[in-house]
This record gives sequence, C-alpha cells and structure tokens, in this order.
Amino acid sequence: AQDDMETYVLGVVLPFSGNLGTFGQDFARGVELAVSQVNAELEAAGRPIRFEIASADTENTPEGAARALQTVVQTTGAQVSVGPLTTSEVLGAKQFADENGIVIVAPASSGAAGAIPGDNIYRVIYPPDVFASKAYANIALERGHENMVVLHLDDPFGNGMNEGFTANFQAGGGGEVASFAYTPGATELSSEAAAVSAALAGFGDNAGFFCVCFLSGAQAFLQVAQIDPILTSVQWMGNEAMTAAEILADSGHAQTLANADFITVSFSSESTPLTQIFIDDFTAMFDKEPGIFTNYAFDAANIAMLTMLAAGNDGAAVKSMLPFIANHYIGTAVQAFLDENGDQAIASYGLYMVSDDLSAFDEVGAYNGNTDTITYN
Amino acid sequence: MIKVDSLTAGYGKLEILQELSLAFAEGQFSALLGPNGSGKSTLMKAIMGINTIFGGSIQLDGRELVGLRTEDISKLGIAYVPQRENIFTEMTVLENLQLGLRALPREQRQDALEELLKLFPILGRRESQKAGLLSGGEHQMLAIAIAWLSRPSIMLLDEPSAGLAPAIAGDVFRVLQDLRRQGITLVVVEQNARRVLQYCDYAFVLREGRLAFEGSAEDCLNDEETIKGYLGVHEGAVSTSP
Amino acid sequence: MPLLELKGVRKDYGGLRAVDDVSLHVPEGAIIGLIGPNGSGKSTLINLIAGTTDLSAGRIVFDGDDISDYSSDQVFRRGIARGYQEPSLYFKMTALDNALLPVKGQRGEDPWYAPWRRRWQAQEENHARSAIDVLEQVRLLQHYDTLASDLSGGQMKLLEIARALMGEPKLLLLDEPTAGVAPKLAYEIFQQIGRLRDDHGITFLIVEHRLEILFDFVDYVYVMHLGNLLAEGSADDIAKHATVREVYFGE
Amino acid sequence: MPTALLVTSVVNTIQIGSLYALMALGITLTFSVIRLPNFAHAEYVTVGAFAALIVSLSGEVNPIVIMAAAFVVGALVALVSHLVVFKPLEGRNVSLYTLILSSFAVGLILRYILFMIADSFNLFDTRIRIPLQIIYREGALILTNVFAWVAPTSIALVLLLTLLLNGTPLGREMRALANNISLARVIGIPVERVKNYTWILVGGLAGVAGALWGLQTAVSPLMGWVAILSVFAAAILGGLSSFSGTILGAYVVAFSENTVMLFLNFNFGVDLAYKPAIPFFIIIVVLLIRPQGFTELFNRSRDLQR
Amino acid sequence: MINIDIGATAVAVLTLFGIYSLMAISLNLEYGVAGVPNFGQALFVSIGAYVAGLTYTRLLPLLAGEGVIHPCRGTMGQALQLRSEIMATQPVAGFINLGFTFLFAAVVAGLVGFAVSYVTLRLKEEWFLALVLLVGGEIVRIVVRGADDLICSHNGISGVAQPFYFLDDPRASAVLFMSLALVLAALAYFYSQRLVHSPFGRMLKGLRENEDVTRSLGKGISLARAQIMLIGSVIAAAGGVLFALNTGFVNTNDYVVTLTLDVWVMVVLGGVGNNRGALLGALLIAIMDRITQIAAIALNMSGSPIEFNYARFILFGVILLLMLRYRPQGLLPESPLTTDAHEILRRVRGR
Ligand SMILES: Nc1ncnc2c1ncn2[C@@H]1O[C@H](COP(=O)(O)OP(=O)(O)OP(=O)(O)O)[C@@H](O)[C@H]1O
Ligand SMILES: Nc1ncnc2c1ncn2[C@@H]1O[C@H](COP(=O)(O)OP(=O)(O)OP(=O)(O)O)[C@@H](O)[C@H]1O
Ligand SMILES: [Mg+2]
Ligand SMILES: [Mg+2]
Repeated sequence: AQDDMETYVLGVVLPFSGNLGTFGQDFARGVELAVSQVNAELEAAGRPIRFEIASADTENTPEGAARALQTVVQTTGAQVSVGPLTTSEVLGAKQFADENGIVIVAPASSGAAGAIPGDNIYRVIYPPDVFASKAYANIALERGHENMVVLHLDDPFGNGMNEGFTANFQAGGGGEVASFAYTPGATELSSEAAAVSAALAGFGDNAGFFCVCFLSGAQAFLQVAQIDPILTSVQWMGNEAMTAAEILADSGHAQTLANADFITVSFSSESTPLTQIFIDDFTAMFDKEPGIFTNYAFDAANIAMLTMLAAGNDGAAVKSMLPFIANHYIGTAVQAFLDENGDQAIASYGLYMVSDDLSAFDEVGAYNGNTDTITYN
Repeated sequence: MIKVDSLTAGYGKLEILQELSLAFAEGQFSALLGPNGSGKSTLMKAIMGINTIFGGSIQLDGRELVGLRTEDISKLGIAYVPQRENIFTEMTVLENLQLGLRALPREQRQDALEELLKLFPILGRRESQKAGLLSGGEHQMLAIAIAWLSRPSIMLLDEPSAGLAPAIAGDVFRVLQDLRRQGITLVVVEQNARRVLQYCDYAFVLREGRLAFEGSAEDCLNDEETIKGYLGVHEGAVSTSP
Repeated sequence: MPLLELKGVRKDYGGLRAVDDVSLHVPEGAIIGLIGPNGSGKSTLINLIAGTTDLSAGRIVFDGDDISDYSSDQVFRRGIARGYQEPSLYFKMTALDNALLPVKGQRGEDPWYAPWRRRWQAQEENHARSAIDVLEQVRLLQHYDTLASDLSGGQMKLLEIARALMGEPKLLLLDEPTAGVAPKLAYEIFQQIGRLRDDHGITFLIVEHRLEILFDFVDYVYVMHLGNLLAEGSADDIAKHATVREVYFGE
Repeated sequence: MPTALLVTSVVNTIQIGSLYALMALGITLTFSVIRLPNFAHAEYVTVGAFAALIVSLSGEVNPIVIMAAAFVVGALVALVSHLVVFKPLEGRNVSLYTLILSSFAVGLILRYILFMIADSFNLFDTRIRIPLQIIYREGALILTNVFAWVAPTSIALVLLLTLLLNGTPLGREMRALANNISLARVIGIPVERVKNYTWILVGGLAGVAGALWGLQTAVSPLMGWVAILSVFAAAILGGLSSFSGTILGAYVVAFSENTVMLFLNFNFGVDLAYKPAIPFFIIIVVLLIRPQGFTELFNRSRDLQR
Repeated sequence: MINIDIGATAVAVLTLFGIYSLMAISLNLEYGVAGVPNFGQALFVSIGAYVAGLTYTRLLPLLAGEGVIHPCRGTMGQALQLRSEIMATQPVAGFINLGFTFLFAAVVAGLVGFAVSYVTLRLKEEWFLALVLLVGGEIVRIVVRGADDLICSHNGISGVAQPFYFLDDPRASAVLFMSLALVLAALAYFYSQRLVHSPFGRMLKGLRENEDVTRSLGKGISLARAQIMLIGSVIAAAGGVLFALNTGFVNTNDYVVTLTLDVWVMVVLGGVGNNRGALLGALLIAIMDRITQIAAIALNMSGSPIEFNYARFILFGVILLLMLRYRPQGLLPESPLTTDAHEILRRVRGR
C-alpha cells in the first residue's frame, strides 16, 4: 500500500531573513505543528495521503515573495501556499498566484490593499484592519479623547490602520489626529517619541496616544517613552504586536504600559478551547512558547490542508472549495467566515490590558466588529 | 658583508636574476650598473625580501636573509631607498623624517635631525608641507633622508640622483662619500656611471640578470668593453661636469 | 612671431610662489631647453602651459591665440602635447591603443556612430597607418600589442613621445624624458627628438637635468631659479654663465 | 518649536551623536589606515551588542563588565575578518571596489551568523538587562543612567583615540602604513603587528559602541546595518580622515536627525517618514559642496614658504 | 517531495537571466569599461519600475479608451480591476502602453544618468560617486514612498501585468515574456560589444585608467562620461521595466541597496570590463538564487537541522569572498586586445 501513498505539498512562503525573520521562523513552526498533527490523524485513519512542507524565503520584499512562491511551485508542484506574511509580500506574490492558479492562504496579512475580490488570495483568519481600526476609534471616543496622536509603521499595514482609525475617529465625533510614521526596521525612535510627546502636549488634556508598531519598534519606542513626562501621563492604545512576551520582560516597559491604561484589540482570543491545546502542543514540540501570531499560521495551514483533502491537490478546485471549508472551520482563533474578497469577515476581538502583577495581558472585554459593539467584562 | 650566492629571483613566475653570485664588502662603496631592465632594482628588492626568490641565498655577515620579512631585514641595519614611491606622500615632511628616526634611541633623535637639516636645508623649510607636493628633487632628498636617519650600517640606494639637479646630485655623492667614511657599507644603483665611478670603490655591471663585469672602479672605467657595450656612456659636446 | 609666448606668468600655491613672473618665447621649429635646480618651478611651468594647472597671473599666447584660460583638452586640441615626469601611459592598454587614443577628430568616438563599424572603419585604417609610422619611428612597432605595463622603462618613455605625436602637435612639452634611462638609450631618445624636429617641424620645450646630452641638441636654454628666470642663452653661454654654475652646478 | 521638545531633542542629539561618533571613528580609522571603506563595520557593532546582551542575560549588570565583553568580542571578530579576508586580499593588490564588495560580503556573513545564533538561542528582540533610571530631572531636562554611560564613555574613547593617532608613534606608524605599505616595511615598521592593533582597536570600539547602542534600543541582527549609513555620513563629514571632524560630523548628523527633523516636522509639517533621508542628504551635500568635510577646520595648513 | 518542473524552472530562470543581464551590462559599461563606479544601480532600475507604475495607472486606461481612476486609497480596488481587465482583453493597448513605458523610462533614466555624471566633476575622490549614487537611490526611494499619490507606494501598485497576459495559457505567456527579456538582453549585449570595440570604447578605457591624462590628450571627458552614463542608465531602466512586469507589482521596497550589490556581484563574478562576463555573472546569480532556494526546500524536507534560509546568505557571502580572493579578475577576465584597431593594423600591415 506504500505505493498508493499520495503526497500533497503545502507551500510555506514567509520572510525568514530580513527584519521580520523572527515571525517567519515562528510561523513556519506553527505550520509544521499543524502538518504533523494532520499527518498523524491521516495515518491513524489509514488514509493514503500525507502532507509535506516546502518552505521558501521572501527576503521580506514583494519581488522576493514572488520569486519564492514561484520556486516552491515549480520545484514541488505545490498548489497552495501558507503565507506570505505582510500585505506587500502578498501583493508581490499575487500576479504569479493568479496566473498560475495557486491559492495563497495568508495567515496574518490584514492591510486594506489586499482586499481584492475574485483573486487567489484568501486571508482566512485575520480580519482586515477596517474592523480593528473601528474598534480603536470606538475605544478612543469612549475614553473621552478629544484628539489623538498616532505613531505608525510606514507600510501598508501601518498606513492602512492609521487612515482607517482617523476616518472612524473623526466620523464618530473625534477631533484632530496627528500621525507620525516611522520606518520599518528602525532601531531607534527617540525623535519620533519626542514628536509624539510634543503633539500630545499641544493637544492639552484629553488627548490619547495610539501606537501601530511592530515589536522591535514598540520596544525602541517604549525605551524612550518611559521617561517622557507627557507620554507617561496619557492613555495609550496599541496594536496586537505590543502584547508580545518580550515587552513585559522589561519591567520598565511593562510598568509604563500599565500606567498608561494600555489597551489592545487582539484577534488572538481565548474564545475557543483549542487555543490552550495549541499552545501546549507547540511547547511540547519546539520546547518554547509560540510567538504572538503563530496560531494564525497554524489555523491557516489547517484550513489549507482540509481543503486539499476535500478537493485534491489542484489549485482551481481548492480555490472553489476553500471558502466553504474555511466557513466551517473552528480553530485556535474564532470561526472563519469569508467575505467576497476572500477575507475573514468575522471580527470578534478581545480587549487586553496589562495585568496588575505586570506578568501578562488580561482579557478585559470584547469587540464585535460585525455589530460594532464593545463589551467589558 | 652581504654575500649573494647563485640567486635566482623575480616577480611571480617571472625569473629576472639568473644564478647571480656577488658580494658587497663591508665598508665599501659599491656601484651597481647596467642597462634598463637588467635587474639592478630587482637585486635590491631581493635583498630586502620584497619580491620572489626562486633559489640561492643572501647572507648578511653569515646570517641568511632569504625567508625573513622585509621589516626584520630592515632591523638588521639595512636601509633601502626604492627607485619609486620612496616617501610617505600623504604625511608631512616632518612626519616622514620622524618615521625615519623611529629606529634610533630617543636621545639621539634631535641631533640626527639637526645634522640632516644642515645637509638638506630645503627639507627644513618644507617641514609642514605634505610630502606628495614636493618637487621631483625635493622628493628624492627626502627619500634619502628617511633612510639615512635610521643610522644604518648598510644602505641600498636605487638611483638616488635621478631627477636631481647637478648641484644636489653632487651633494648627494659627497654625502655618500661621507657615509662611507663613517664606515657605512653602500650599494648604489646609478645610470650616471661616469660620475658614480669617481666616488665608488668597486663596481658591478649587470646585464639581463647576470653579472657581466665586476672590479674596482678604476678597472671599470678602463674597461672599454663594459663602457661601450653595456653602459654606452656618452660624453657631451659641452662640458657640464664641474 | 614666436610659436609660444609666456608673458609675466605666475603661479602661487598657498603662500608659495612656485613660478614668478616668467616671460619667455619659443620660436617655431626650435628645441628649447628648460633647466634649473630642483623645485625651481619647471614642472609647474609645463603644467601651466599644458592647462593642467590654472595660472595665478600672466598670459600664455600660442600660435596667435591666447590660451591662458584653456583647459588641458583644449590646449591639446590646439596643438600642444606633453609628456610627464613620471611615465603616465595607459598601462593596461596595448601600445597601439595608447597611440591611437589621442588622435583628433575620430568619428568612432561619437557614441552615435560607434556601434556602426562601417561609419568609422575607413578612418580608423588611416589612423592605424599613421600609428604604424610613428611606432616604427620610436622602434616600438613589433610591440604594438604589448601592454604598456610590460614595456621597459626606456620604451615607456618612447611610447609616451609616440602617443603625444599621434595628436599631431605643433609643440611638444617634455618633462625629463630621459630620467632613469640608461645613457645610451637616453642619447637615442634625443636623436629621435632631433629627427622629429627636422623631418616634421615639431617644436620642443624640454625640461632635463642631463645636460651632457641636452646641450648637444638644444637651440636655446632658459634657466629657472626659485620660480624666476635666471638666465637664457645658447648652450655654450649657459654652460659658462657664472650664476648658473653657482646655483645649478653648485660651484 | 516648544522648549520641552527642544530640550529633549538636544539631549537625544548628544546621546545619539556620541554613539554615532564612536561608530564613525572606527570607519575613519579603517579608511585612513587600511584604505578600506568597511561596510562590515556595521556588523562589528551588532556583534558587540549581542555580546553585551548575552553577558547581561547571564545576570551581570555592571556596565563596565558588559562593555569589556563587547570590546573583546568586537575586537576578535574584526581581527579574524582581517586575517581571513582582508589581509589575503591586500596582498593581491585588488581594486577599491573589490575591497568594498568583500566588506559587504563579510557583513552579510556575520549578519546571518547572528541570525542563526539569535534564532537558536531565542535572542530575537530581547534587551540588555540594565533598567533605565532617571538620574537627573530639571523641568524638561531629563537625564538617564543610559545617558550617563553613553555620552561620557563615547567622548572619552573618542579623545583617547584621537590622542593615540596624532600624538603617539603607534599612531604615526598607522598612518605611514596607510600611505605606503611597502615603504613602511622597508623602514622596519612591524606592519602586520600595527595592522592587527588597528583592527583590534576598530573592532573593540565598534563592540563598545554596539553595547551602548543596545542599551538604547532592542538588540537585533540588523541593528548595525540600519545605522550604518548615518554613521558613514558622520565619517564623510569628517572627510574620512580627520578624527575631530568625524566627531563633529557625528553630532551634526544626530542633530539633523533629531533637532532639525523635529523642527521641520513641528513648524513645517515635514513628515517624519523622511527622517532616514537626512543622513543621505548630508552625504550628498558634503561630497558635492565640501568634499573635504570638516577636515580643514582643524588642520589648517601653515603657510608655505621658499 | 521534490518534483521539479524543469520547463517552468528554465523559463523562470532565463527570464531573470535576461533581466539581470540588462542590469549587469549596464553596470559593466559604466564601471567595467568607463570606470564610473555606479553604486546607484537600484536607482536606475527603480526608475524603470516607477515609470511602469505610472503608465499602467495613468496611460493604459486612456489607451484603452477608458477614464483614469485614481489608483490609491478609496478607488484602489476599482483601478486595479480596470487595468487587469484591459491587460486581459485589449492586447493592443497593452503593447502600446509597454512601448511608451520603455520610451518614458529610457528618457527619464537617461536624463538622470546624464545629469548625475556631471556630479562627478565636483567630487574629490572617484569612489565618492559610488556613495552619492548609493545614497541618491535611497533618497529617491524614500521620497517616492512619501509622495503616495505617485504610485501609491504605501501599498504599491499591483496588476502591472506582462503584455502577454491576455493569452489564456500562462505557460505561453511566460515563454513569450522570457523571449522578450532575452531579446532585449541580446540587443543590449551586441550593442555594448560594438561600443567596447570602437574608438569610443578605447576612449572610455582611457578614462577609466587615467582621467587627467585623457583630458590632456584632448578628450572631452565629462561629455564622454555623461554619454556612457546615459547609455547605461537607459539599459538599466529597461531592465527595471521588465523587473516590475515580471513581478507584476511595483513597490519601493524592492529597490534597496541589496539590489545594487547583487548587480555588482554579477559583474565582478563574471569579469569586470568584459560584456560576456556580465552575461555569465547574471546567469550565475539567476541560477544560484534558484539552486539555493531549491536546496533550502530539499534540506528542509529531508528534516535537516540546518536553517538553510540563513545559511543561504552565508554561503553566498563565502562564494563571493572566495571569488574575490582567487579570481579577482572574474571568471572571464577582460582581454586587452578588444578594440578593432588591432585587427585593422594587422590587416593594413599585412598588405
Ligand atoms: N613588478 C614587476 N613585475 C613583473 N616584472 C617586473 C616588475 N618589476 C620589474 N620587472 C621586470 O624585471 C626586469 C628587471 O627590472 P629592474 O627594475 O630590476 O631593472 P633595472 O635594472 O632596475 O632597470 P632601470 O634602470 O630601468 O630601473 C624588467 O624586464 C622589468 O620589466
Ligand atoms: N600642488 C602643489 N602644492 C604646493 N606646492 C607645490 C605643488 N606643486 C609643486 N609645489 C612646489 O612648487 C615648487 C616647484 O615645483 P616644481 O615641481 O615645478 O619643481 P621642478 O622645477 O620641476 O623641480 P624638479 O626638477 O625637482 O622636478 C616646489 O617647491 C614644490 O614643492
Ligand atoms: Mg631600477
Ligand atoms: Mg619637475
């Protein structure tokens, strides 16, 4: 029966080098865990199908993403890829995927620019930032901020979030929004912090601060912000990347966030029973805790594999069937439900704040993007 | 005494000197003559360990030099003035001189410098000038000065008078004679054979990497064949030698 | 009218006056010597005429034109070629390419025509013929495809002269053409210079320290000292000139 | 521009400028002694930061110990890259661009070795374990313990180095070797030893700079590479030859990135996203308008005379 | 399970080879032949790409008889749909648009290259130009990124499709695009060969070896340098257009310093000053990139513990260093006898 065994290759196209290399590596581990679990189940069930991973490095550029996807496909015949990671990488790989009928299951891209109907990109888990930006705007309004200062990454994700937030905040009756962009990969943000602080001072009371940063940027920013008299006297919001364990590892940073009533809207929610199981399995397999978005990669890989089990190793069939499978999948995050762009349409987020002992982020409430309502525990 | 024994040397794979054997006696002023490309500079470089040595030996007072590094050979008391690129062009004249002095004990440096500036006063006036901006002749003086300041026991000079006005060239030869009197062994490559033969004790003529003649300066001057055939010394119609 | 005339030429480097108020003239078809102690400003004067260095004051008139403000390429095109004290060949190019490069008015040097060989081939053939002549004259023809770096020191000096000649100059400035050259070859170089003057009417201004050779060939000599003109005259006059003997020969 | 912003940005300028100075001096030193515009310098900085990080993770929090470790490791890596890569190339008389490319290659190799190390020991985005404390506060002026380490250390090292180069025989020998290496051998300068010293100094300084830079930000394999063009801008302002010029250049770059950028942002609304372009503008303007940088401010050549 | 699609792989590698060849030939003319150290290759390549971004969003709809939709923000999706539809259904508009893209890219890059060459006149040391260009490329990138309306560079422009996109068969369209790249590379190669062998090439080599002497031999060196920079920039920009089309996406993040370095590596690996070397270098890099990716996939699949995605860069660095050390002249060193004059002299003399 060994001869009848069929192998499906799952492409994994992620940035392993460059300044997001740490995410790429961790995501790949998430996929690996999913594949090993599915393979074990297939074996137990006596099914003659196994999955294999073929991974390639996007070098964190759009053109690199295109080349990586192309290589994986042409080297292994893969029809489905988990990744790329960021929206610009996804867009870089888009033309090749569309033309050759390859399905991209992107675990974490959420930039508005990727919301394109009819193409081969499926962003199955993480909802587009339109929802999160609305949530942040609501929180800001609810907290009574009259004006806001935003520090954001200068990339599709950061710019999209900033634009969405500003529009929603002002539509909801908010005042001015001063935004500052920082370069991805910057290691030192003291002048940005000074600018943010000055803008906050200019707005006077009732201004709030919103940080749209990746982990390293958040750290660099916190390092200078923690001694800034103005930044330490206003309320903060920040995106999900700021809830990484590394932030709390520095007590100064943790204390700063706690004092600032830092709140984040996170899709990583403990709402399904699978979350803890995932964390335990991951830790058992790799001897370390999963990183912050790693479960999305795990879920994306599962959806991709389930679709392939149903539709076979064929891009067109996978494309046609994927929304159905995704819509019936429940993973470590919430259920998926895809809109006409192939993007996650369910947007129920958890709201998190630093716990009293500064050791973790506690869920303090929830945001339902579809009804646009915030509820606190 | 430097004793060269069946030396074969050159560049990369190219052999220029062929089984050359000769000796520069202690305290003597030897001239090294020969047409362009005959291997005079190559011999000096071989002694200093700068180029490739394929075989043979070079001994300083019985001590083998082949295989030593240039800087170690220099420390044995041999000073060498290359034909080209013989000063530190990016540094000031004074710094060049200080580098020349580095081998001397601290207390002798001031005296040596003063003595030198008496010899080449123009260098004193150019003290703070970047050495690369010196005129051709000033450049050559500085090169000799750097070598001389280390108070070597042996000096190898590659065309020290090239590009020098006759007055300075004359000075240079007088200085060389002085040095010889102080007991320094001198080896000088020179195109102006007639002139050097007036000052030196002994002469070697190279041709195509081989020794074509050796003998006292007098013998050399009287050796018609060497003069005509290898050196082709021309005597000008107008007498210009002082 | 002299071919080249310098009027009150001056050059300052910072506080140093390398050339001070020099006026001289070079008649057409002459071989003129320029001598003087080291650092007296001879090379600087050559650089000033050739346009590689800017004048501080004074005028330079060549063949009826004021060339004081010409850049070095304009000077060359006007008819003055030069050699360098240190050989400055294109060492990574062959002797032939060295010789052909300075030819004026090459059509193939225009990138519009360059890719179309037919546009410039006939002209290039003519230039190749003159290169054969010139290389023959300096006895380098058999080395035409040798890299300049592989030539001997004397051959380099000769190639430099050949290269300058390919620009068909009226005046050739040479800075110590025989420095470091064995006496026999040095003499041959000067014989060659004499022949070029006789056969082609080229004018020479030559800086040289080897007076025993130079004085055999020059028509007239200028002596510089501390940036000034100290003396001028025929070779015999200069050889007898008391001050020159003092500052230059050190008597 | 409000005073608070001005004061903060000036403090930042001093802190970051001192760090740039420390990094840029190494570049100036390699360029003037070895004739190599060494782009791998960025990675010596990163290596130093990682050394500091690893020492600090072991529980050691004495900054002096941490910096010493960074010096040693940085020096070692620089020396090894010299012995393995640059020294053999120098012997082959290659072009400047070959050297530049090889320094890029060395940097690439070191960078990805660091990636591997960071990946296998879980060092991504970790910080050197020295908590930030405010040591002085007066109105808008706030000085931290990191400032107290960074600024004086950099300035002291910079002064020492300048003295070494211009006032000692070793310094003179270094410059001699830069100018004409074969002649340096001929006059008996122990060339290899002087070179090794130079590389040790360069790498060690870069290592210390990395440790201090790591106090300021998160340690990542790309941190040096990100800063390198600002640092090059500083070195170019110094004409790549003058140490005092380089130091001034470092503060000018830091001043433009902080105070000037914030001034433009606050008063004219220039987007902060243009900040990375500032060192580039400085490089272009200096190279085009004043290619000698600040060199001549310091060594005005005395008047020449006959 | 490795199951290499040899045909598709070959097409992909050869397409990249064509594109890289254009960049390498351009640099070889500028640096290898004329000695102008252009460390701004990314700048000139990016000009081609940005122009493609502009024509696809502004010109293409007009050529197809449609109105222009602003490509960014709110109308981003509509604009993308429109241009994808045009490329899929109106090949003629696509080809005319491509023609204009090449034309505009050539004009802009040529002008920039021409202007930049005059910058050298002001520079003290030759390698400063390398820095100016390196840094100039970054400035342009940062500015284009900041001027969002130009090519929406916060997000980038997707749907910059190849001209053969209208064909239903993606393989056929890939093969045709590869042929286009190879034909352009071949044209550039033969053109630059002719240049190198001509008196113009001789003058450039003179310029490379000694600028002052060349000037004092009567050559207008600033013009010559400007001319070669113009030619080189045009070729690089053509490469940039193809580079953008090959990905189908225009974004500032692709035109960083590392792209320039890759081109330099191609030229140095192949042989500085030798056009054939530039081609070989381009081929080697295109192949090496693919091979190391495949090796990474294979090693990973075999369960090897080496993280080959990092090791790949280390390997690349080591190969480069070994080449620089043991073959500093490159695999195909320049021959000193390139100009046609030698052949002509031999013939003239023979008669
Ligand atoms: N670096 C080198 N590489 C290869 N060949 C060389 C090198 N230097 C010199 N040669 C060759 O070695 C031979 C001897 O050169 P050398 O410099 O010893 O001559 P020389 O007797 O000093 O002549 P000159 O009087 O012209 O200085 C010449 O044929 C020369 O071309
Ligand atoms: N670029 C420069 N900057 C400063 N001083 C210079 C420069 N070039 C030359 N000099 C000085 O000008 C003076 C004249 O130099 P020049 O080269 O003309 O002398 P020369 O007559 O050719 O001497 P030689 O016979 O030794 O070659 C010298 O003292 C020299 O140091
Ligand atoms: Mg010699
Ligand atoms: Mg001179």
